[in-house]
Amino acid sequence: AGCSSESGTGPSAQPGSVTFALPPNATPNWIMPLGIPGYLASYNSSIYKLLFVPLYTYNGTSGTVALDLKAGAAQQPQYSPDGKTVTVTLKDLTWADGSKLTTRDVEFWYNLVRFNKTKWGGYSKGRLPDNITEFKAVDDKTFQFVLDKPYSPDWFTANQLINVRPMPQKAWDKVSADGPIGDHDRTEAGAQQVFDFLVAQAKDLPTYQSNPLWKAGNGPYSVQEFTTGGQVTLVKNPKYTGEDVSSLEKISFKPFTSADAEFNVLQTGGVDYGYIASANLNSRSSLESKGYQVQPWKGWAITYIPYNFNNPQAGAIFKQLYVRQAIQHAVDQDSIVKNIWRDMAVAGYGPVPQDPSSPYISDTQKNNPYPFDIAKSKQLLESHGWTIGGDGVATCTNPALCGPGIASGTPLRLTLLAESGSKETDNMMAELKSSLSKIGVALELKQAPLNTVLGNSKACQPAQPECSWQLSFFGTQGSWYFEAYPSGERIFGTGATSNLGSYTDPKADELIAASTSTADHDSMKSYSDFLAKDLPVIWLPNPVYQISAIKKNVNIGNQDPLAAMQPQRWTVS
Amino acid sequence: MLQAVVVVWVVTIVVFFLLQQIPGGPAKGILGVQATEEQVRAFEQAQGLDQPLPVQYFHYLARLLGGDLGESYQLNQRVGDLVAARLPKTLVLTGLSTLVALVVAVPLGVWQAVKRNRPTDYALSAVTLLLYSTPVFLVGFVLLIVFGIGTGWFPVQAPQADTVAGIFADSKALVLPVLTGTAAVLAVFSRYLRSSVVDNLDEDYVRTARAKGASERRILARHVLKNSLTSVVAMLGYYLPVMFGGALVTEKLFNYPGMGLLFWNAAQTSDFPVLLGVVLIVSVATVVGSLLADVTQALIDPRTRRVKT
Amino acid sequence: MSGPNTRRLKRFLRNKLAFVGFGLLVLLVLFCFVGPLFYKTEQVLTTLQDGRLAPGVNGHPLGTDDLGYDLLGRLMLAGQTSLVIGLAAGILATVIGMLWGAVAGYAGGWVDAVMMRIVDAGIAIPALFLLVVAAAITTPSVPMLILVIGLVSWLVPARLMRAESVALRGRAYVESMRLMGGSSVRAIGKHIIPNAIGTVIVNATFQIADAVLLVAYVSFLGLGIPPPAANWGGMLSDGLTYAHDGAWWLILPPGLLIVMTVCAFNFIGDGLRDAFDVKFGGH
Amino acid sequence: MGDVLSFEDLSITFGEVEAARQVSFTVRKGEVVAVVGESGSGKSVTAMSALGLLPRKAEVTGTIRLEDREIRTLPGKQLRALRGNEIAMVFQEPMTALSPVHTIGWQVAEAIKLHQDLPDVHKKVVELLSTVGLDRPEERARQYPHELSGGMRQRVMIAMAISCDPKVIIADEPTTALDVTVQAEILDLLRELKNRLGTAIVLITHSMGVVADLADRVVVMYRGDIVEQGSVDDVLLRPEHEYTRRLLKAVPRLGTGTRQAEASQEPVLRVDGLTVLFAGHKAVDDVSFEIGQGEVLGLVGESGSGKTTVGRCAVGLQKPVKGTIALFGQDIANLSAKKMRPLRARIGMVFQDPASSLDPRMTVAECVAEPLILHRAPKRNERVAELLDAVELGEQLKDRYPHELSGGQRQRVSIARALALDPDLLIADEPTSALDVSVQASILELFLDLQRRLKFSCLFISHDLAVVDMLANRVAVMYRGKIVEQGSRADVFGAPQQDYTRRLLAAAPVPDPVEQRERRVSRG
Ligand SMILES: Nc1ncnc2c1ncn2[C@@H]1O[C@H](COP(=O)(O)OP(=O)(O)OP(=O)(O)O)[C@@H](O)[C@H]1O
Ligand SMILES: Nc1ncnc2c1ncn2[C@@H]1O[C@H](COP(=O)(O)OP(=O)(O)OP(=O)(O)O)[C@@H](O)[C@H]1O
Ligand SMILES: [Mg+2]
Ligand SMILES: [Mg+2]
Ligand code: NI
Repeated sequence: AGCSSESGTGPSAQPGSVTFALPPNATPNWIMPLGIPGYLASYNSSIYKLLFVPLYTYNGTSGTVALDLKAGAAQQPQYSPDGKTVTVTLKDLTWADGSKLTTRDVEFWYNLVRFNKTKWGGYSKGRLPDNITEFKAVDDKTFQFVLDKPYSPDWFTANQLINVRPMPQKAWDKVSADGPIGDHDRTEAGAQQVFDFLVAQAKDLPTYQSNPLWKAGNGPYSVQEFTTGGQVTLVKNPKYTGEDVSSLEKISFKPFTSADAEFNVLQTGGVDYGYIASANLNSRSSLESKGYQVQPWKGWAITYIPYNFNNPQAGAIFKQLYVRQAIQHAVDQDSIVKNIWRDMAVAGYGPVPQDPSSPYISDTQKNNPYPFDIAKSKQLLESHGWTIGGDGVATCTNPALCGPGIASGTPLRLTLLAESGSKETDNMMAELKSSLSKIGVALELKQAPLNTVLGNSKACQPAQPECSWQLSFFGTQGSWYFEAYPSGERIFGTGATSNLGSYTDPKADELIAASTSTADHDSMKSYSDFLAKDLPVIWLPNPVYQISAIKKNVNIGNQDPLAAMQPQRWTVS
Repeated sequence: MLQAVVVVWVVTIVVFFLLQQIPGGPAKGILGVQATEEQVRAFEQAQGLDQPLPVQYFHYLARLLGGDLGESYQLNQRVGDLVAARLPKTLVLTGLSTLVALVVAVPLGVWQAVKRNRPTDYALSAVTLLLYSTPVFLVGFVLLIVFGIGTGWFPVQAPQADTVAGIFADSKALVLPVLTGTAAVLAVFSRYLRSSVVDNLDEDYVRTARAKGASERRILARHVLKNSLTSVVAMLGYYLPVMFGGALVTEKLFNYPGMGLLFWNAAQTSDFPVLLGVVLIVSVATVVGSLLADVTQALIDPRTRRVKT
Repeated sequence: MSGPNTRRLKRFLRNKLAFVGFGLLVLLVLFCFVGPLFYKTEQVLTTLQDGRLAPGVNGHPLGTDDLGYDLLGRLMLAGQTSLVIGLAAGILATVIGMLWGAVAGYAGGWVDAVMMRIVDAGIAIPALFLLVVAAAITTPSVPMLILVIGLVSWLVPARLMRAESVALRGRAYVESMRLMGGSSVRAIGKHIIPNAIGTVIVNATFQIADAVLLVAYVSFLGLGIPPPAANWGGMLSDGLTYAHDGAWWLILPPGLLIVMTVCAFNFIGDGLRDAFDVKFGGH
Repeated sequence: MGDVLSFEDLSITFGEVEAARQVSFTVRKGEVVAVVGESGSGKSVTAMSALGLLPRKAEVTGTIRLEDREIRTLPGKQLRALRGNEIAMVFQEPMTALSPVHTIGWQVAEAIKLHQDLPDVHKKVVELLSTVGLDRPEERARQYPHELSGGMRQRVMIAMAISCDPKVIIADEPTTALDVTVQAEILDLLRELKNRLGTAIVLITHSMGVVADLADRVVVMYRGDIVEQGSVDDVLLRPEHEYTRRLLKAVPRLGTGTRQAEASQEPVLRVDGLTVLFAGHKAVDDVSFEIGQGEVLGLVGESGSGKTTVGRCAVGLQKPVKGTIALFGQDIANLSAKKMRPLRARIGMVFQDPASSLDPRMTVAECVAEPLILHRAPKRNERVAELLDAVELGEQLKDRYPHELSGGQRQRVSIARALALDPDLLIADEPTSALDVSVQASILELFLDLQRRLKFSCLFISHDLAVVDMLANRVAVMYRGKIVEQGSRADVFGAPQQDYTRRLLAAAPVPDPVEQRERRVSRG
């Protein structure tokens, strides 16, 4: 330990510079603030947000998830009383060529997205740019978006405006590398050509370090190194004119092939800001003695197992609230958190992230309406006509009580397709199987890699062959990461693409609509209350985003639940 | 030669159509849970996944014949570039491992053969078997804990340089990964060599050499070894894919992004072009490997020299 | 008068290593299949409170894992999976390979060329690829792993068998049988396979050892059988993550058992090789 | 005085087996001592002991002297200095005795370099190669063993053996694998060496012809003992020991045949214009012949002349490129496999190598029963017993496996099998070449007897003229794929028309030293 071995991996971070370990197999590969499908990984946006300042950005470093005006390119947005117009004033930022950030740069973004919406990674029908009917430039610094209908301002800013990315029109509005700059984006054909040109440039990863397009930024950092292997080094941008000036000189992002490899390097002091697997928490004290502090990085997410309500066999069973309640009562979240996740997960009881606390979470959800209680759970089933047989499996013996669509003799046998490759998940599933078996539910576990699980768990109609799945787990890294405003229209709204289990409830739809279209804060609370009780899915503990190990001399403040980074605010002592 | 091409062609067909059996298709794997329907559609259109399978295959084949391996769905690089960057790394590692394994296994195997069925042979057999039966990931792990983290003698990462020269420059960092790779094949090589030498020692030409008055040492070094190597060389050719599989473990443990890892990640995310590309390269490498083995064998063993069509 | 089989048995038993291997195997089988009858433990229901106990605590000789399963009992259970998969996959691979190789070698000509190019292609496709695809297409279970491992490892036996078959095809006794009007099926079934059986059986023992290792490898890659089932390889790779804390009891026992199994089958293979070796035969 | 190599009371045991007992004999300078005896009588082990080449497990007692040095107890290093240098050995199998991956030149040079320090080894190598009669020695030195014929390889072995002008050469069956013409050349070579260099030669062989041709003295071994030794004339012409007499009696002699060509009948097999190509090379070239009912046609010729190939074509095991083959009047080229089956039941075949033509995993009874099973013959067990009886194999042998039988017994099993279905045509391909003379004699006897009784027609392939002389009605001589001469046995052997036939007949040594000496002189 004492001998000096590797080069450049001293015991503590060098002044003004931090080495950050990227998640296993994450290699940054997109630099343009306009993403296309497939390149939307969070480590990409973490990097380009530091080069090109977004219009707005949220983060949770203050302890709650809130708008971070300092890191954005505009002042607080103003919504008209009818909720149909939003007025934005830009801050004084300068592009690398010395020109000012103007509303034209926002219009440039808007035009590109508007004319290329299906190719744009952020597009979803009815949302940006469909819900903007007009862009109005009031002057160089102020513009308005006219909306198609009233929206909840919280929702619109947090989930829509954050996607707006002013881009250097004076440098990028061209259709070839040495073509003239013009107003190409203002015609449909021109906008398409510009879009295609920019995407083609962004697809040329080896040139990221040299291409002048990517040097045009206005952010606190500029690129020093960007290799195809994923090694990225950003240095402080001396020309940055905003208020979020970096105190770091340099930040390096280092790719790793596996968590094991990262952990080995961590132990020899090779990274300043890394992570460990929960299994390695036992080494906590040894890491601490090596100059690290270990900190959970909680995520703005929920984790759950969807019920497939449209499954021909189990759908009718799942539709019974008492069954869902019985199952939820049988999940020992506290023990799972403590023994399986080693406290590196947060028990979750409803559709709103439980930690950090937020104004959106209802008391019902906070207080867990269905605490772990095997007896209660058993009683729920038995009182509804289920009897546990000699094989330990409950069968419906009184169809009148069981509920519609459940024939006499139906056994409570369910299959769960779970993501493979994680010890914690394996354990959690084994625990689930074990406790469900105590209430007469026979759970058959199947495992597959994450993308097979996702491929198998689609929203479907009962008659379709792909509706054969019953329960599905894909939440080793958290099932659903929210944008800043944790509304559930995409996961629990009737017919939503990511509503995998086809959960549908008129009350829920109503509450969801209210949460996205009215300024009323309580609409989210009612939504949280209702779904915590109605159990559209099995609520499970939400694992942390990562367990960070950070050198003690690196001060990063709170870690952002939205999984972004603000290295400009880190300090090295 | 023609048969080699046919083999590779069969491989492309098998792999291409097997991949289509993966449920859900690549879009979900690439785009994740949060993908919207629009994104999925845009993605499938952009990648031509909305066309019928045979059409897709023909497009693929046509591009392949033009030397284009396609573009990764999500790594934002051409598969050809990816392979060009990763292949040398893997080759350096497996090449060195094989070399070290051979350097150790040859004398070991010969010695065991000479001492066959005696305590020395049994003892060495036990040691090599122990190595053989210990999963690679355990060997690598133990090496890391003991010589990397524990004593700090060697770096815990393989060389991080992107060029072959750079990798060799960081020779100290190569030690642990190469040893891990060596452990994986050492036992196989030495056991193979042992049995080959045993067989050859029974041959009549050994008796002839003895009758000439050659010493046992000379017989082993000049006669038996050369004869035994032919079978070892033949085996080496077929060992390539196996080593490729073993490379993944080393790459994961030692933060060394090579072909194994590229492949593994592509499989995890259904990055079909990369998967196809890697499998194709490995199969070509295997075929070339066995051709090379044939050639080397012919160099050593004149009996196998015949005109190839 | 002693038939070749009894003589072979004698030769096999005389080989000390083979004897040791056989003894080891018997011990392992007893441990895995008979052990649980005497040492009863809960291996389905979890007791999270009892998780991660060190050896000796609360009457768990080897401690417990995260879920509170007794590790000694788990080793027995895991052994059943590993041994069953190893044996079945090894045998499956051998049988497929044997038939394929025998037919290809015997038929010769274009049939041989086509069949062997298929084998070449199979060898050229990394086993890893097939494992990954298989894991994505189906969900891992014991029969599935047997099938998959069997299917990725039949190629080498096929090659071996083909070489034998080509050599045997030209043997006068096969020719004479054909000359007398015998069919190809009879030639393969009655003459070629029985005469290659020595090579085949030896290879089968190696296949079995390799299959046990492959199960371990597959578990390491996260493609193993879902809990609460267990196998040694899975236990070993799980244990590794705790190794930094010096939890030797999570690594050593499964590691040792894998090593013992692989050695046992290899020793047996070596013994069989001697037993079937014609050079050792004769008078 | 003058004894170069002497064995005194030499005994060799392998565990239980006493391979040689109290063996004593000597070899003088310039003398050729032949060691003869049945297979397994201890000839090779005795010879091998002189070089200390026996396996470790062999126990040796007694004395072996080279001139007056005791060599059995020499330490390894001194023994090695002797091997190849003073005592050289020529091994039986020229195919495997050379390393396949080294050039001829390298291997001969090694033999020299191990004992001598010559400035120009290559020159010496070339010299040696031409001494042993290889053409283009420069070129040969660069070739590998597989590029040479068996005879050439045997010469290379001899070149290595004489490279250091040894005092003694031990030649263990140096010509068994070679055909008569090549054999004659090798023997001439050895003789010349002996005369020129005065080398003592120990010659191990089972061919009495070779003994008669080359030996000065003969040592006869029987089951590990020397039963008789003396000058070649004494032993071959006036044998004293019972075993020696038996041995000599079993040796077939050319010119003792009696069978006549029979009147032409409907041919059972007719081959017309048969041509077979192997990799573009004509192995059989336009061969035509007929075999009539109950007739034995002997097919002779040097090794590789295409005899086996003709036999295989005749029964459809090999497809010819040209020519017709008619079995029982039917052209087999047009027959489907199904139509062919009944014909197959009427043909029997005895393969060249008895060991390989029996499945090692089937018992004797199973082997013989196989054709009966294939053709669903009734009363199988009785028939098998009957057949085994016919070939004089006892009941107690029927459950043995082939490797538990002697070579002669194995050959009988394959004859029994060939006769199982009462064939009308038998193809016998060198059925005795792998056997030792005494066993050969009993098989030939049996064969003649069966043929007389069962009256099957037969294509009898052999390179041993004396054997054919004994069995055949008519004889065909093959040379390089062509039949150069055919006719009645008496005509072909008595008054050969072709040059090649004459050479063949002249090259075949006769086991009578006096006659052989005359023949050699007349050959020139
Ligand atoms: N390595 C050995 N181990 C055991 N027994 C052996 C060994 N070598 C030879 N023998 C036995 O010694 C005896 C003499 O064998 P040897 O090879 O000298 O016979 P041979 O007279 O040369 O016979 P052939 O004419 O068949 O070559 C035989 O009974 C043989 O089985
Ligand atoms: N399967 C084969 N492939 C290629 N060449 C062959 C094959 N079989 C035989 N030959 C060649 O055909 C020629 C004739 O062979 P054949 O076996 O008929 O000779 P033979 O007269 O029976 O010789 P011997 O007396 O040695 O048995 C030889 O030159 C041989 O090398
Ligand atoms: Mg001999
Ligand atoms: Mg022949
Ligand atoms: Ni072995």
